[in-house]
Amino acid sequence: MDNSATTPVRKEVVEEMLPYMTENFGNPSSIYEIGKISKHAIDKARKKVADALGSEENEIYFTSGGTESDNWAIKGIAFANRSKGKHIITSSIEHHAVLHTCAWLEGQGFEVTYLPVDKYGIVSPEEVKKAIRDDTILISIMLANNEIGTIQPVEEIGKIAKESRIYFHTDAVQAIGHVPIDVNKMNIDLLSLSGHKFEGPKGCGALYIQKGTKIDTFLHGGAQERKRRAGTENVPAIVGLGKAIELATAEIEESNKTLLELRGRLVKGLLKIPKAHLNGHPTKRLANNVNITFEYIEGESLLLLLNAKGIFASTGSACNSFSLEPSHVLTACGVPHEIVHGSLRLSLGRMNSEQDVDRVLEAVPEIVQKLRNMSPLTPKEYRTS
Amino acid sequence: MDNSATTPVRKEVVEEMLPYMTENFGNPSSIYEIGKISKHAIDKARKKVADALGSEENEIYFTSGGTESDNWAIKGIAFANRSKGKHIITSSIEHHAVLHTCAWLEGQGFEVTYLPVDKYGIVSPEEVKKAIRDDTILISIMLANNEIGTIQPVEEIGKIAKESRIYFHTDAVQAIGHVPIDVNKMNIDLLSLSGHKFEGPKGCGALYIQKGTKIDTFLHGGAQERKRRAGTENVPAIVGLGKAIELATAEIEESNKTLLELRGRLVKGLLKIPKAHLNGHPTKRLANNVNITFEYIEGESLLLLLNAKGIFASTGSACNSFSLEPSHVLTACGVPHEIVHGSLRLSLGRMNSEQDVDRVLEAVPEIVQKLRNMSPLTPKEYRTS
Amino acid sequence: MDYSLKVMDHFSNPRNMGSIENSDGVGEVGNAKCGDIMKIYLKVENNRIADVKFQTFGCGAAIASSSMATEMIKGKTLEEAWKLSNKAVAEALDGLPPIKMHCSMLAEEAIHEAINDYLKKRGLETWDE
Ligand SMILES: Cc1ncc(COP(=O)(O)O)c(C=O)c1O
Ligand SMILES: Cc1ncc(COP(=O)(O)O)c(C=O)c1O
Ligand code: FES
Ligand code: FES
Repeated sequence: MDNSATTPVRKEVVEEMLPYMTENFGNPSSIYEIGKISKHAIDKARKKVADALGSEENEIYFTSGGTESDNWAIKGIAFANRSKGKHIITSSIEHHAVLHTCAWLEGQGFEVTYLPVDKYGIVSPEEVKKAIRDDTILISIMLANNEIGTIQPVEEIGKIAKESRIYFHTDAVQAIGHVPIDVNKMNIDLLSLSGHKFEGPKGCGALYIQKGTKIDTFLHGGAQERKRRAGTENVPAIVGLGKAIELATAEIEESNKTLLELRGRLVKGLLKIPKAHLNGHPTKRLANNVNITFEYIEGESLLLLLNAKGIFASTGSACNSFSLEPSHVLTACGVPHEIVHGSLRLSLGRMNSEQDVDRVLEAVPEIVQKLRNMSPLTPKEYRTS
Repeated sequence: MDNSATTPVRKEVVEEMLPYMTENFGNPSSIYEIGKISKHAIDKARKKVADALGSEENEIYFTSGGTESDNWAIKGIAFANRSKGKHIITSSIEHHAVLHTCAWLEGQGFEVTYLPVDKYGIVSPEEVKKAIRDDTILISIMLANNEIGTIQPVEEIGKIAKESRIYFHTDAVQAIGHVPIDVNKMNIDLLSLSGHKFEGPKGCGALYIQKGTKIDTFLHGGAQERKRRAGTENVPAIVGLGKAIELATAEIEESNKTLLELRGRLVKGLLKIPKAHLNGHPTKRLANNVNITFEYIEGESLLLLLNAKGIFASTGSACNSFSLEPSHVLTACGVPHEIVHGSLRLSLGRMNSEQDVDRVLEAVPEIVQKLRNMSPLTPKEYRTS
Repeated sequence: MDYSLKVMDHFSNPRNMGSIENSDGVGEVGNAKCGDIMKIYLKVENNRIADVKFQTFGCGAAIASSSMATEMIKGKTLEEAWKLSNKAVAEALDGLPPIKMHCSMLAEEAIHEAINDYLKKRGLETWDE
């Protein structure tokens, strides 16, 4: 249950990709034809991405993933509009691909406002408005958060950005296949997505750039992607991404219905454990996301015991991160330091069933209890031994 | 015969990649184990790349391709060493991934010297030495050129860079599998490579960064690649690249022997056509590269007629480029404008045989004659109708 | 390049290729964009184009445009031939890739040059674009 980290490539997607890796390559004498076949395959995939976002085809650029899309969007706008201003607005709960990019830009003389969020992890459009300065050139607020699943009021923020003639970028990496998107209705100028988050391939993503947007190239070189993103096209991956987004988008409604039921069951069951708290917003959240904190225990040990039972999950605990910093997202939501340690993220996928949920509901209370009995922080009344 | 543009993925390589796309993903309950399997697979691939370059494993970083590696190397060094200086030395025959990156940096206040080449396309180490200034922070000279195959005196240039304590980057995208590489012996600080040029997958490359090099991160975000290159790892592609470089490196000697014979036959045959000239150096060139100019004709029409006979090639003609500019490489070698138009690049691969060469030698003279008969530039003595 | 079947046909089997000795008008133009060259030879009888030949140093689109354009003006009056636009040539070829539209300009311009050359040789006033 860690589908927000990465998803397996869907069977139908692998099937679409394989010919572009093997057969079509096996016959060098037909390479010229392959050139055309590949070009058409890329165009078809581009159309599928455009359809999923409500954009034009020539507003879609393929990249190597969500990270590159975020880096390109933010650095590209920053450098191209430097003469207009040097101020960027983002939130404190963005993915590191946005936050670390902004931090690097600060080193290059840009100024960044990191907006706070409320206890549910929601950015207030009012705060966005207040943060706007004469020299603001970009607002970057994610569509849905990867840790707590909170969905932001992107349409309202987009409207504010539009009224102030400031570019608006949204990291939609976690939203594809869960939240219906219409870039025009939502006033989005730039949108990042990543294939492997919706059962597409790793190493392939896309950036939507609204026509007329003033943005620098990020990967300089050959004339690929209409001269805006260089590098030999990763044809099989692009084909796979197209297929995956088509399927994921077509199934949003149905999938959300199933996921909401599973999520409800999961949350209800887990909150029966004493001193357990739901992180993020109760309803404005991705249908597949559950994030719960159990007081007195530490997340990495929780994960390990769950793994032993074949359940894979994620945590915001400092012990489980390379930096030994607790989750910046939960911290921004005001979750106290000691409690962040005990957070557990479960993210449901298309393949999960009620049985899977029940298996988790059986395993977690036992494990939490075991760890609580071990912890010096646990008050007597929550110990069983 | 266009193996310098891209190669098909080798059978053995596809076989290594497939498990990481399909089976291993098919069983979500084993995802934790997969995590470990993937990590080991990446480490194994990293070792193979390091072995091919004579470097340490922890000096290899996986990227999305040659373009990203070039962009990272150059921008990363430039931004990280700005306080030391703002001058970069490169050559006028680099790939666009280097040249366009340098041009962009010029817009950011850096200064770039584009060294000339001699008529064979060779950069003189003496010229490099002369171009060095107090504020030079980077020298970037490619190992082998993608159009004319010229191999540069990289070891000498590396020595000069080292003596002057200037970082030295080389674009080795075309050299892998053709030129034996030892980054220490050659005094290379940064080296770019790209999987699909040696029968590995597209969308995956690597950058070698010598330990202790002061370089900025280019793709900011998660903590992947020891916090220096963010983005979810493209596991199947990385595995494929590792396998491909292992095979290509092991076979250099044998493969070059075969290729040199084929190349000799091809060049000898093509130069029998009157008013045909070999571009690049007669011997200091990639064993698989042939680049010949036929006066009075234009390259795109030559390619099309060759394609009709199942022979795929490439040209430096302006008509065949998106920019309608003739090859900057041939122009830098002093080939006159009209003559650049008639250039033909044939790049041999592991799958090419003597028969293939003979097929080319049969087709080309006829086609050249047909086009010469059509051209207003052809003098009477070279017409047959 | 994504060329139509018609382009490939006219490119592979060009019509009216060659030169005309003792022609009545010759036009030679160069392409500012890519540096290519086209030459048109006219034989004129009673103000009509009795015969036309071309020579082209250029890409597939340039050669196909030359072939198609000469086909289209053969037998036409000089006025009719003058009016042939590069767009009409491209359409007759079932379209050209956008980046190759300039190649069909070569044909239009070379025909204009050839007609004016004919007019000049006759001591007549040349025509304007
Ligand atoms: C919200 C968000 N943005 C960006 C990324 C980066 O995507 P990728 O790892 O595919 O580059 C991720 C995933 O890790 C994410 O969840
Ligand atoms: C010399 C050289 N450098 C860089 C590149 C860029 O590599 P890629 O297209 O894999 O990003 C290429 C290939 O196109 C090349 O030949
Ligand atoms: S106690 Fe070991 S990392 Fe926190
Ligand atoms: S004649 Fe040069 S592009 Fe067509």
